[in-house]
Amino acid sequence: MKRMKFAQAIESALFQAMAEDSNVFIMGEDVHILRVNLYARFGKDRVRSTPISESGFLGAGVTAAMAGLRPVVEIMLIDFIGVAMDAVLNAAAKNFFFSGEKWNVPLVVRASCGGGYGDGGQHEQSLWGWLAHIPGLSIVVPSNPADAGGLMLASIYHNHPVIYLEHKMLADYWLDYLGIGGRSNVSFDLPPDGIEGAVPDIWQPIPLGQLSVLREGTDITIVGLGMDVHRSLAAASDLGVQGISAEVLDLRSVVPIDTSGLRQSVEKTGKLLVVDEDYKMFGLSGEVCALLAEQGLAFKYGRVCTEGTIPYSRALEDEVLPNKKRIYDEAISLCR
Amino acid sequence: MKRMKFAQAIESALFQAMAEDSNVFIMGEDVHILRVNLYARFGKDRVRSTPISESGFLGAGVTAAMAGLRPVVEIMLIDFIGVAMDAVLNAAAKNFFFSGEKWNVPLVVRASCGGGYGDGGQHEQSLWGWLAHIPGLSIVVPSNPADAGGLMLASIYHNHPVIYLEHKMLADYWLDYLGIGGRSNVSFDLPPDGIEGAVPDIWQPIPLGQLSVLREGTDITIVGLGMDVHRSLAAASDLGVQGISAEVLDLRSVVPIDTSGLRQSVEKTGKLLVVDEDYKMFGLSGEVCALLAEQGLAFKYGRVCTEGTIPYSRALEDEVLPNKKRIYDEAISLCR
Amino acid sequence: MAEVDLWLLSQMMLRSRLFEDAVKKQWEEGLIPGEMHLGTGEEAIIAGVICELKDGDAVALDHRGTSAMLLRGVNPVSLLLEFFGHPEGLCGGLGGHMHLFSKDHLMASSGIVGFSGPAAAGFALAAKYKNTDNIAVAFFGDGAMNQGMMLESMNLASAWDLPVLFVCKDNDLAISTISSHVTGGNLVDRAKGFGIPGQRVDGYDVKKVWQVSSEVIRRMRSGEGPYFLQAQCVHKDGHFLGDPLLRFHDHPIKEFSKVTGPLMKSFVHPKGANVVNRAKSLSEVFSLILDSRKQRKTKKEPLQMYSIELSLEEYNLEEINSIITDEIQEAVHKALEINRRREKQ
Amino acid sequence: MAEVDLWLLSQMMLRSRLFEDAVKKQWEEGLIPGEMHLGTGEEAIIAGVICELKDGDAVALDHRGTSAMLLRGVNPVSLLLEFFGHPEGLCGGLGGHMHLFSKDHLMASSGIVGFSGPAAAGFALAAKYKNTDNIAVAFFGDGAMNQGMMLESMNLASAWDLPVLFVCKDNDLAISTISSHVTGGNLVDRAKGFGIPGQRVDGYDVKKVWQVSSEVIRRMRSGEGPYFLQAQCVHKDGHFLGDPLLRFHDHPIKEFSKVTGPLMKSFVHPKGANVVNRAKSLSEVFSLILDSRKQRKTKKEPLQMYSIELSLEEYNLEEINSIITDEIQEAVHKALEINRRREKQ
Ligand SMILES: Cc1ncc(C[n+]2csc(CCOP(=O)(O)OP(=O)(O)O)c2C)c(N)n1
Ligand SMILES: Cc1ncc(C[n+]2csc(CCOP(=O)(O)OP(=O)(O)O)c2C)c(N)n1
Ligand SMILES: [Mg+2]
Ligand SMILES: [Mg+2]
Repeated sequence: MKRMKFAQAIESALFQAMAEDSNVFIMGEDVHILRVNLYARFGKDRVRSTPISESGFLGAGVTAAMAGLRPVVEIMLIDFIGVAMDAVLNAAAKNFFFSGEKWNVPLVVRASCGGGYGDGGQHEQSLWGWLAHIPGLSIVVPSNPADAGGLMLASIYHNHPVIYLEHKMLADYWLDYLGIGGRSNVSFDLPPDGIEGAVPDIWQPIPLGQLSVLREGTDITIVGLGMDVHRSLAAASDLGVQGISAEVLDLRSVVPIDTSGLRQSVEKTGKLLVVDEDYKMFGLSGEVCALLAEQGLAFKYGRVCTEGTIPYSRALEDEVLPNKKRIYDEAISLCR
Repeated sequence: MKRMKFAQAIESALFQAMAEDSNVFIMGEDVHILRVNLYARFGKDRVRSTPISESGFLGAGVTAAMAGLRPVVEIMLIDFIGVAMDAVLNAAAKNFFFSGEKWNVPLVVRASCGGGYGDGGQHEQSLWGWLAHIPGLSIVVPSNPADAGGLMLASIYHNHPVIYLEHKMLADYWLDYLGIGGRSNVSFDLPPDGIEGAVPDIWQPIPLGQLSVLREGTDITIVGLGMDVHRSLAAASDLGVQGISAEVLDLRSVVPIDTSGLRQSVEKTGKLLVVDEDYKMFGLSGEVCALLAEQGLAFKYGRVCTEGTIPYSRALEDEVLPNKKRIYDEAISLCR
Repeated sequence: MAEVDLWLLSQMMLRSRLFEDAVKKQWEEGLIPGEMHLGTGEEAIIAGVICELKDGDAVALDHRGTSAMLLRGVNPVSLLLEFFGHPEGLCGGLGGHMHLFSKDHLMASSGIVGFSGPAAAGFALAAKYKNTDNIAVAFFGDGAMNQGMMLESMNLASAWDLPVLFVCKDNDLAISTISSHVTGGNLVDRAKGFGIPGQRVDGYDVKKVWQVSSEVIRRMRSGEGPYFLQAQCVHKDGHFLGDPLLRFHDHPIKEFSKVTGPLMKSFVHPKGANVVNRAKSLSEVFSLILDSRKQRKTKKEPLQMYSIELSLEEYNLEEINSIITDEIQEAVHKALEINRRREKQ
Repeated sequence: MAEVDLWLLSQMMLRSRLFEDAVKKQWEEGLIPGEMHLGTGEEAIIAGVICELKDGDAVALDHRGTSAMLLRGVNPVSLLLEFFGHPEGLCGGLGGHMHLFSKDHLMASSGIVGFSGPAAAGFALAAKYKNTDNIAVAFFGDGAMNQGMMLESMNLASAWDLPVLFVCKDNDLAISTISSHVTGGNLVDRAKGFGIPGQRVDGYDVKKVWQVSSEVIRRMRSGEGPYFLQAQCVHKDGHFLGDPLLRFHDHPIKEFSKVTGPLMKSFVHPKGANVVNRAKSLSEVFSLILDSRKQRKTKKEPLQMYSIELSLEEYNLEEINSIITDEIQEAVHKALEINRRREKQ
């Protein structure tokens, strides 16, 4: 066991996969700099920098995957997926089905996501629950280095398209590029276990669709992924002080979603609080409720999500994104 | 009161709005033919045919609206919105907010939606719950001629972006173009009250966000929009034979969503069945459940939605889309 | 340089035409649901290009892919069964005629206009990545030349020297929109603006299409980048079967009477544009309808162009025609047979 | 033809530079969150174009819009307050520096590369619809020329004869990607491929930019369609403040030591590409870093180009400079003052 930073773990898993399988390659804007270590090692055919033509190169990624490669296509920020959405919605997600379930599309779309550093509404979206609506995609959102590496490996070797999102508050280089810019007078409150942690010596794929229990509890189930689990853990420890025992679940993937893991916890606690940095309505937070409700489970339900377009102002942003206080308050009100 | 076909009602409301306000204009592919009557009356500056450049002309529609016009931009099938998604996600939905809530975007995006006629997975999607996830948009889906006209008028005069979806099984010309092609040996089972009905002599806007109760009942609430309400009504009448009194609600708009109308009905019946031709997961069906659950309401919940990518085969398609039998069965199982 | 094999090309065109005519018949019988976009009229383009492909080459298609699928070797029975939505169809009845896929042939379709550009670029990228001399072809229409992803893919192919043959089948029509009215500049220049050499070619003339294709494909196999071909054609069966524009010609009284009432009411309505503008609109619509007929009546018929030349040669043209006719008929019978069995169940 | 007003243009450029320098200072102080893309180095392009605009003209911007906003007349205090995220900022603190909007000036931004094309097309369409002689300007970078919606908007503007001036501020760099390495053909030809006339112009030379702009804008006002301007420039402050490439020059030891460890480990790792390929990759990265410095050290300085000419004239250059300096300083003080008040609360 060694320790790694979050982004370092992703890179290390990519290292391993690219060394193992020559069909794995990376394509995206500025990857000669963003992935400079991989670039130095594997050269420019396997770490291919692109023009700002997301619908072109993501579309090309779909058929490159169908032709036997395993592309990891980078969309710098998931907010930019709008320009390439057709390739996701109508090609990546559907081609396996259209082919009579005969032709795989082993494509990974890697993008950064999330906010909390002041870039505003077009650069800090999460969108995982939105993408999850499209049948045919898997959506992965790790919350710590060990998961980040293991899930990346699993995504690469998955035979169907996976959207892999790395949160910008967890990946040091993103936060440095976009939020800090090398300044020493700008700092953020970051979750120590999210930004760095123990990782295995050799990466093993972590199967998609298995949640992990980050904290056991009996009174209320708090579930989320990415940065939200850290916000939830912080709230849970405050709740503990009040004598409320909160269980915190990390979904790790939005699709496939671990319904039985969720059910197990909510059956115990009888209360479900979904924390979701993606937009509140018509997304993950509602789906989790429905998945359990349609199984006939009765439980109290609440959610803390991103409320509308994300404001640029740091103060407003911190209110609109899920935060410890909102999670705590909502949990208290559910436990009353 | 006169009677009109579904699409005729939309056209008639557009007639009225275009005559009332010279800032209203239409832009989209083939509108000189698709809207030939409006084209003949208002000429080509107000009924403007475009190249197949959805991201270009929908993006242009956003700023044309900001410059004081009221564009009705047509995306032929909502499935094609993928290529123009950035204009929806990052411009139309956000510009009012970004401007400090000072600059309106009175844009209507009109598109056909829905399936049941055999075009397959890239041409029969509904996507309303998907689009609804994006804060800043309204989503309208009428189920009959009177609503179609009144909601179109309201959409045009709304000061923020509205996505207006007309179901292809309700709009005769779409079904003829895409499903029938002038053949006399191809026919469909169409809801008489959906495809034709009484309409007012002069159109009045129908406020967005008000559901309508299509059938009163006490045992179970069935809710949907577009074609789904007709499927639900058919199931409700069969349920009636079994002594189950189903209330059928037509949401009419996905956003704004009439939570209090929903609540009123579910408080009475204690059972909620969402029927949704859009994809099941992470969409409308989950959100309706969550909206009521987060208010502390306890109810039994089920849903009948589109299960995965829509197959081309007519037989498979009819199974995958919501249908009377699946609605009936699910209602029976909820009422047991 | 290789010699043109007019016999082969003519056979290919004929197979395509006869097969699509058979598809049309089944569609008219009501056995095929949804839209059906035939390639009747563009056979010379498809045959002239496809003829030069070899194992490992890839083809990306749009909504009008039947002909290319057939000529590249996809089994006609499995195509027909797919159109019927039968589980034994090419795509198990899941795809349908706008979403035809054959992994064995590296052929992929999309019903979204413009996607064949990025799709071909991806196939070509894979070929290059694997150091093969394979190429990829993108077939698409004039309308697709205004779709952003198509343009992006041209830039990609150019910047990365990808072996993509961009084939624009130019009927100057996108459904009912005359493409040249909504397209700035000309298409060969447009390709050049992305650094892609290209040319116009007479898309009715299979020999010419073949000549250009074989030459540029040969060069691509030895490492050259993309090429752009703009080949004129018509679609004899209109945009899709049952094309409303063409219906006016087939059933003029019925179709015109459906529209003239509302149209005339609009035209004379007191509120609206001025009369000159209205008259302009109306006359445009009517001339569009009238012109649409030209598609059918065109004298340029790719299948006839070399018939005299061929009839002078030693082979028996009629015999070959009848062999192909039989083959297609047999495929139709077989597909119908299999389909009937399911319906009985 | 109008005479160039070098005084006016120089003042505009100076205002822009001084304002952006002030913004930079506040960013360095940590008062401005997120990214900050300055236009230092491209003032001649912005000033030369903006100077010709009149009431009712519209401007569409990308992520680098501060300079255009200021020069078009947006209040510098409200800009600064917006950057601080203050409720009294231009957009109430909701938009931020990549999402600047001013309804009064018909100016709209997007942080999505390429959107200024469709945005300008829509503004121009509205101007045409209303029968005014107004025009719309799209400002964007070389990188945006590969984004589909930009290309689509060029076709739209061309096919519909919209009065759009497409201004490509070409620094041949998109973040850290050399645009000419990923762009096929040349950009003026690309515009021509859409039927849009255009030219390259020296973007350091405000007089030349103004001359072309004033001429083509005049023609557009009298009904001509779009025009394409490719104007070279550098970004003196890099892609954004704190640009990692430039940081290597500012703090070479700190920054290089951060990367060299992992980089060298990768380079010598047994599995991977062959050594020649690896060396190529490494040398490219290093030369990119080295070249990035040129942005700062370039001798071409738009603000200096006409200083001699101006100093010969009757006005007092220094006096005017100090007036502008004072104005900017006052704006900064005021904004800081207002901001401080909020923080106290
Ligand atoms: C992105 C997108 N927009 C619109 C459509 C609807 N549509 C289908 S075919 C077509 C016309 C295509 O014209 P062209 O590319 O010239 O091909 P042709 O049909 O003439 O062969 C259109 C607009 C679509 N399928 N995809
Ligand atoms: C669609 C999209 N892709 C990627 C980005 C990330 N991005 C922001 S600026 C930029 C480079 C833009 O280059 P250019 O257009 O030349 O403008 P410059 O920054 O040089 O002024 C990129 C890739 C984005 N904002 N939008
Ligand atoms: Mg065409
Ligand atoms: Mg640039």
